[in-house]
Amino acid sequence: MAWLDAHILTIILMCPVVGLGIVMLIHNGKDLLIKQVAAVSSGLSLVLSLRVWALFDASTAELQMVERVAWLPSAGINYIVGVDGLSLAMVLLTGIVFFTGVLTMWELTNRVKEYFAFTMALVAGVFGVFISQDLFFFFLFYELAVLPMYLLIAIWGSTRREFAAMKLTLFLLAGSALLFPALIGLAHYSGLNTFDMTLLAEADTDWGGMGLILFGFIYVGFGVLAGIFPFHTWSPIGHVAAPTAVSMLHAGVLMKLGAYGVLRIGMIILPEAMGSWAPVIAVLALCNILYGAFVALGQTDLKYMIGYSSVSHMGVVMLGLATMTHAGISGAIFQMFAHGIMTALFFSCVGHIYDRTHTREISRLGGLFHTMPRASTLFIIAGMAGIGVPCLASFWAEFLVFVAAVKTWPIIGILAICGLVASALFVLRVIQKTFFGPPLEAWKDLPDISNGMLPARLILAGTLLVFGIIPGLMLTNLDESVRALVAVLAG
Amino acid sequence: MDWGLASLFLPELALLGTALGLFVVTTTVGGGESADLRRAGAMADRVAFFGAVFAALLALVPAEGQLFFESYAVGGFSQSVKLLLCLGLAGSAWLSRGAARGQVSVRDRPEFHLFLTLATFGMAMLTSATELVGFYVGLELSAYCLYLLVAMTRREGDHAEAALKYFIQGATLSAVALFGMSILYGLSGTTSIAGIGAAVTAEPTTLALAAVLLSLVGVLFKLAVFPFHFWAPDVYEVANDGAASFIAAASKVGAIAALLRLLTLGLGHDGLFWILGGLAVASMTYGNLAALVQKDLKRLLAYSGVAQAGYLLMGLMGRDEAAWSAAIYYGAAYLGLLLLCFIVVVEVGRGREDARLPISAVNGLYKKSPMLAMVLLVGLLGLAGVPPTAGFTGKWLLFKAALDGGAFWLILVAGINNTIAIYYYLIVLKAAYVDDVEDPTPLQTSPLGPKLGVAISLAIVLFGVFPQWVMPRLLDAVAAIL
Amino acid sequence: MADDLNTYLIISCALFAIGLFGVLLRRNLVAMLIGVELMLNAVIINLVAFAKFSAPEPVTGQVFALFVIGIAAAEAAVGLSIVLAVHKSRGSISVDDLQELAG
Amino acid sequence: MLDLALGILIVLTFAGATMAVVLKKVFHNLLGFGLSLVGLAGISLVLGSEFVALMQLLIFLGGITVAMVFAVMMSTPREQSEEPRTADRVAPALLVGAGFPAVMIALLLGGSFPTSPVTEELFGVREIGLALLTTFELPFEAISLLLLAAIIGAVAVARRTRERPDG
Amino acid sequence: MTLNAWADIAIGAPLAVFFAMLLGMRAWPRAVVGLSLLSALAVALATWMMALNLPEGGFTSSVPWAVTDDFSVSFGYRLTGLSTAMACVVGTIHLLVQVYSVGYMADDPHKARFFGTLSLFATAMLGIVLSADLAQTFIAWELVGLASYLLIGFWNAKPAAAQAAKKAFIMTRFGDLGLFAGLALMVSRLGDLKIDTVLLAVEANTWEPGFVTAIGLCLLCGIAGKSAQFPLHTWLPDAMEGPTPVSSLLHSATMVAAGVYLFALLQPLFLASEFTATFALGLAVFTALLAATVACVETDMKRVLAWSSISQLSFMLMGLAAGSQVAGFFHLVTHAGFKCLLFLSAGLFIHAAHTGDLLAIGRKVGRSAPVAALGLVVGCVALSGFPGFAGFMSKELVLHAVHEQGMVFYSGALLTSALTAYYAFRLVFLALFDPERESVEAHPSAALKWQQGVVVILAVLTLGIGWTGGDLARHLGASADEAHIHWMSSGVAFAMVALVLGAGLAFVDFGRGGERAGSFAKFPAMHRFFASGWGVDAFWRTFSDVGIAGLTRLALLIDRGAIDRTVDGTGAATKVLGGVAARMQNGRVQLYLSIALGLLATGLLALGAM
Repeated sequence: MAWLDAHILTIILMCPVVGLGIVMLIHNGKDLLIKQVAAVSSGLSLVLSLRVWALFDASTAELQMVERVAWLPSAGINYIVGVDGLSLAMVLLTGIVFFTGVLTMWELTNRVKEYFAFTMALVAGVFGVFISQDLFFFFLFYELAVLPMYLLIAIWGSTRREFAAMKLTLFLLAGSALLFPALIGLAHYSGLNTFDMTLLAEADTDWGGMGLILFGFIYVGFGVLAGIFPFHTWSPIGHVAAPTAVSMLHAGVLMKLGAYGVLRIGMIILPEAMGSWAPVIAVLALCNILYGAFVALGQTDLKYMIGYSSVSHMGVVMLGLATMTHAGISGAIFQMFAHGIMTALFFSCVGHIYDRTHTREISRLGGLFHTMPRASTLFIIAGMAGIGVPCLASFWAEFLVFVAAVKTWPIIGILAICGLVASALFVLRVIQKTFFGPPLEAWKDLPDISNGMLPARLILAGTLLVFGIIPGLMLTNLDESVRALVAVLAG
Repeated sequence: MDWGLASLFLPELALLGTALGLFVVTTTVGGGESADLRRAGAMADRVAFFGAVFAALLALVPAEGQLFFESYAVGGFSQSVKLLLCLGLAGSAWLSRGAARGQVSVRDRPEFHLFLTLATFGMAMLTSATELVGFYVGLELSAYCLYLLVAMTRREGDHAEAALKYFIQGATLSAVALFGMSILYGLSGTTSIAGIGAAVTAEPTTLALAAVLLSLVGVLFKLAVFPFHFWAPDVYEVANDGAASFIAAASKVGAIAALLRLLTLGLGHDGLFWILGGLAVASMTYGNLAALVQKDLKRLLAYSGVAQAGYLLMGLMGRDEAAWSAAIYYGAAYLGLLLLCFIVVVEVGRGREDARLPISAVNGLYKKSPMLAMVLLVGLLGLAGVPPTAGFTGKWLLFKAALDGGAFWLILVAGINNTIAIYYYLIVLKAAYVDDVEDPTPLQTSPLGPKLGVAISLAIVLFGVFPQWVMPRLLDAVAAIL
Repeated sequence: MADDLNTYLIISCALFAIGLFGVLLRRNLVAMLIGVELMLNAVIINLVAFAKFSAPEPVTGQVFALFVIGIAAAEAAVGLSIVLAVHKSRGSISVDDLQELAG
Repeated sequence: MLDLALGILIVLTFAGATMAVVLKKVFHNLLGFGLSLVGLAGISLVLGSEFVALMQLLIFLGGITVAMVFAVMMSTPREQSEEPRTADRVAPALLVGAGFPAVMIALLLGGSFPTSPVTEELFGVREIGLALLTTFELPFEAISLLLLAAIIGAVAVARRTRERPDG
Repeated sequence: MTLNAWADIAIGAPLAVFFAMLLGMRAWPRAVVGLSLLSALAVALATWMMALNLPEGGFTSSVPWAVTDDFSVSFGYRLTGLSTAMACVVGTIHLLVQVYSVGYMADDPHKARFFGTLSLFATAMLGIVLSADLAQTFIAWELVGLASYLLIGFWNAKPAAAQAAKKAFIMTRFGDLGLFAGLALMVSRLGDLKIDTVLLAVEANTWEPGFVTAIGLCLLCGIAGKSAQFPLHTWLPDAMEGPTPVSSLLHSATMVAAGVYLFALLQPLFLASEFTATFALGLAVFTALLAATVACVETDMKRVLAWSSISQLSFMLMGLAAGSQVAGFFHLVTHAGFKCLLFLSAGLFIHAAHTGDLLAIGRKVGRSAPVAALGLVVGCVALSGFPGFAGFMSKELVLHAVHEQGMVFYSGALLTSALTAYYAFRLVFLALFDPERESVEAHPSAALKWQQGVVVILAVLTLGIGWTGGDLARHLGASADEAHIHWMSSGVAFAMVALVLGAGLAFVDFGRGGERAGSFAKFPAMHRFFASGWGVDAFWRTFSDVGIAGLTRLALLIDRGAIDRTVDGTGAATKVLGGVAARMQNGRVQLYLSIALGLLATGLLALGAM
């Protein structure tokens, strides 16, 4: 047991990789066996991420469960894995979304083997990013997480899938084109010639002008994936085209990769540059919130609406990071977790609706509350979380971020609060149009979510409720690490 | 039994032995009946393949020392490059067995393999030659063998045109390179590379640097760097698959070794390296942009090769052991990746008359042969520099070295280029995985083909994730020649 | 004039220029080959001149020149055979007919 | 007296070279090429390397030019003369053909070469032989491989021209 | 049982019922109804126990909920006179409405969902009332908004109900913006939002006046949203689409009173800045007048009562803004009583006549439903401020307080109370004394007894409440005479004149011989203006059509037009560049060589220059 605890992070990383290996070996025809292997590997990774949550000691800010292997010392690369307050929630989020994603796709019949193989690769990439503390492995897993998206969307997607897949992949990799020189630049201009993040952070080197440029590259590079304002147009198209579980993984976890990257690399290693970039980040985040909400209001397709709502909610995350205060950053990380779960729930419900009605046009849907009470209630719970209704996790996140924002930038804070109304507008409009109102003839006798498919969604809704009612669960773990980060930022 | 000096020369001896064997087979072919022609062809295939494998094994034998009155240095660097060359030769020989897709007439098969082996010997020679004349003769030996290989494609039509263009450009640029080398000889009075290097660094006049740049032209031509790359697209597209795979993979590794050997001349001078940086950016951008609109798979691989040469050249801006070892690592990765792509090209193009292979030929590969589709996936993603393949690690190490040479903005250009490159790699991948095909009859591939492909791709992924198995050895191998 | 290195340098560069001009101008492939041969001769002149004037032991220059001659011979052989192959496949040995491969 | 001889040889070489390049008929080009080879051999003699001069005459004039004559004869007579040269061909050829060597001349004349005492006896065939078999032993072997490859290649490439292969 | 335990029961019991319903108890509606009634009883009992044995200095206990360095939120209870009194009101009314709903909802298939959401509302409302931390108040405030959204939209098959629910939620959300902004501004000065710390900071008045006014106005915006004050009041009349028990519980007695309660709770903060106090008073008077005029011309029974609630809520705010906490709060209590009575009896009428229209009710039902008629009469009499009844007692105190604030406000208040009397009696005459009433045999069903019983109890309560002013004042910690009516003062006289005027006019219009068209009909322009709610609703509709839809179109234009086109444009441009590069390979080998050597020559020159 002790060995397991010492290497728990690598084992979590290996779950999807081993799963991938086994799935590759299984013959093409046996769909059920493949799905079971996928379920076991994702379930295991969820259980282990819960174990990491339990083992986590909230009283220290340093990395925990650290594993360090000198990989290629001549080039300054070593395999360092560890988790601290900032990334703990993300590991759990990935575990949950991965497990529920696999369950949601249980009825897949078309090319099952390749589907689960690519999903496993994607999730291995995501797990890798959240636990790795070395720039080389961070970037390696970051790119590994991006590339399977292309095939997942191009093969199993829906509307304009090839175009959407290509646009999405090129956009994200354009972001990584900026990251490549920035990460290498960090190692080079710090004079330490090592990619170990903790060393780079503690060395408090005087970056001078280069620091600003490097931070700019990191912010834009990761920001593209986090959907910051001018670079967000790929995410709605990507979500609409992607199959259900892929959009769950994508919006739920992948977009957090971007924000986490800015947090872990941008803010910790380049605090002064963050200081001068913060106003820009805040203004763009504000655009995200309001602009995303208003565009979502104008959408006619359910998934487009959720896509743009993710853009709006990611704005809240970036605003929280930009405030550089304890409440702000804790709120941002809480929002990353809460939004991930919420979007996953949103997409799984929409996926169910799409599978039954084969349309996502809001105008053609109506009165589903009576034909599919379960799917509607779950969608409404997700919608309410989106609006920031209390006793659901997103409320605390937005509450902390907005309070902190008003404290640091009163004008931006007050404008951001208007986001509350904007998000209420577009969510309620959709709920009223698709679920309330008289039940339509066309959707009279559609089956609701079966008992088999319900647990996946209940886990998501349950997590929203648990973290909504007891925010302390999240905030105590974050406390020390964020305090250390704020001290570094204060310089 | 002390092998003495001969122990240093083992791989080359093995290659010469294979060449001799093949030569004997060519003599027996005299008669006209097709039955023994076919038998001779098969014999030639086997001799060539096993000779190459034997040479590769011998290259593993550690050898350290000087030969031929200090004009031939054998060490870690040369042996690792020879290992790669022999593996490349084995791969290409295996790919062109049964005269891949019947593009080389049965009668010419022994000669075909003879030229492959002699070309490899030429490149092995230039890797170890510490002396300009030996270097140049080795370069020309491999060049001429390649011209002949391209000219031997059986199909009537464009192959002769491609061969001639290849020859004319090669001949002219080698004359220019010779001109540069003669000036170097004039300046330093000796033909040994170390001597010339000392003379050039003693008084780095413009003439000396110009001479170095000129003498590099021959190698840049072989590496297909921007202004000297015009031959590549035509030759890849039209040459028979065996020759094309050799030119694309093994000859590029030989070119890298030659470049590393010659660049030691101008190490100290920023001007020379800024010009090479300029060439690197030009070939990256040109290669990637031109590849965007390609419809033929081999022509696309040619342009991608031009771009990869650009990345490599930029990596060498670092001018230290890290850059040189990263270059070799990247060359090895590139060799493996190209062999993967060409395995797919050969297997998919089996029934086709014309040497060309449009991208649509790969449609629906996921249905016709899942294993080949996976091989293509790893090959293309490796070329695109996507983890966990060695392509990614190689690019990372190369660009890290380039940054130590102060080329931050160049790396940004390379990054953007890499994103442009992803587009056309994904187009081919889309053809293989997404586009449907009318006759989903499974592809009847050769028994060993896909399995060899899977083995190589496994190796590429493992070397990508665990570079430390090979990098330390490369580092101290390179320290010897720097 | 005879014992001044520069004259020989000028000769070799001039010869190189004529050879290069020949390669770039002529449509007939054999004429292009002649151009290449002239460029190689220019290099030989260079080598021999350096052997005489500036090299400590001139033998390396001469040997280098010999090797260049050898390579020029091989080049001519390979070049002519490819020219014949082109003639066989295209029916003409003019460069203008060799423009199919493009794009 | 040596200058006079060199002057004649230079005139001979450049006359031949211009004939080899400018004239339209290939046979005239070959003739010009032969003339320039003779001139060049003379220049090598003036520079003291008799063996190189001999080899030039033997291999270039005897071997290469004769081979080219055969090649020209085998290609159809129609190829004898060429179409008129249009400006768009001459211009780039002239620009690069003259430009590149001009740069070279400028660099060469600008540069300074070391000088070493002229020693007669070092030019003998004995030293060349000794060097060929010691320091340049591997290139010597390799050049033979190159020539072997060229010959076999020529046969392999050209053989197909005579009869249809069956394979 | 300690106070803390009672408070836990008050909040925990209904929450448990809600979760039980949510997690699948829908299959057994009768069980959920039973559980819900039981919890309602427990809550009522708990509130009364808390009120009765409240220690002298009040009782506060809280546990940390979410802690960060800059600001932390705690969950807990702060039992004071005000909060326990309000809790009792909520508890009792909640119990009565639940009992009434058993009958009302007897044959509705989704009964379980109704009772579950009603319990959720109870938890949220008590959350506001008992909270010790303004952050917890804000959280409960939003939950109340959610409950009202779900309850208004209970019959979500009806498009009108769904639209009304959405409108209610969004309009209250606009208000919540202000509330949140106010709280956020306060947090930037204080570490946490505990009510005691806030009140202490206000007393110490360390903040600069501008800041206090800003906070006051922001909080006022929130109160306007929740308690339906001008301009955020148009959602309340539409909220009548919901079931009648909801209208009576939420939209008259408790939920809309939350804003007034918050004003009472933080009264020192509002009064600290002169500008905020007068602004609040002015706003209240204006809204009261507006609502009263609209009520006079409204034809639907429930909408009349809705506009009347708005008007009465303004009266409460007037009292509080004028400085007297007792007056405002006492009016809240009495209003809760008689307005709930009116709504429940309206429910009976509507159930019998199957329509909400006043004239139709008058014709079809009229006096044939005795209990409903009784309830209506008692309620209207109390509403109109007939001396001795509940309405008069509390309104008198309010008028007395407003009197000291200046004639303008006082005259406005008097005019409004006259109009109140007018529409109250108009309601009675139209509903009960309709000449062409066809006698329709009312067939009382078994369930009706539940409803009639509740109406009777409420009627008795309304009669009694009027006299409890004194001990309420003592409970609030103010002196008894604050609630004393100066019978002989000029204020009472003016009030009596207003009452007689209003009632008389109503009798003339709708009484024995009147043409039943109402005197306002004589001025058609004014009638139309009042009927449209002074055009406020039209303003909001244009705001959303032009403003929000316009912004959406602009955002879409930017998104699709500007950003997307540039992105796709760069993609296409690279492909074109690719074409150019590929065409450079045009097949002419001499060109290739010229390019190569030309570039090489330039390289050499560059090397020379370097």
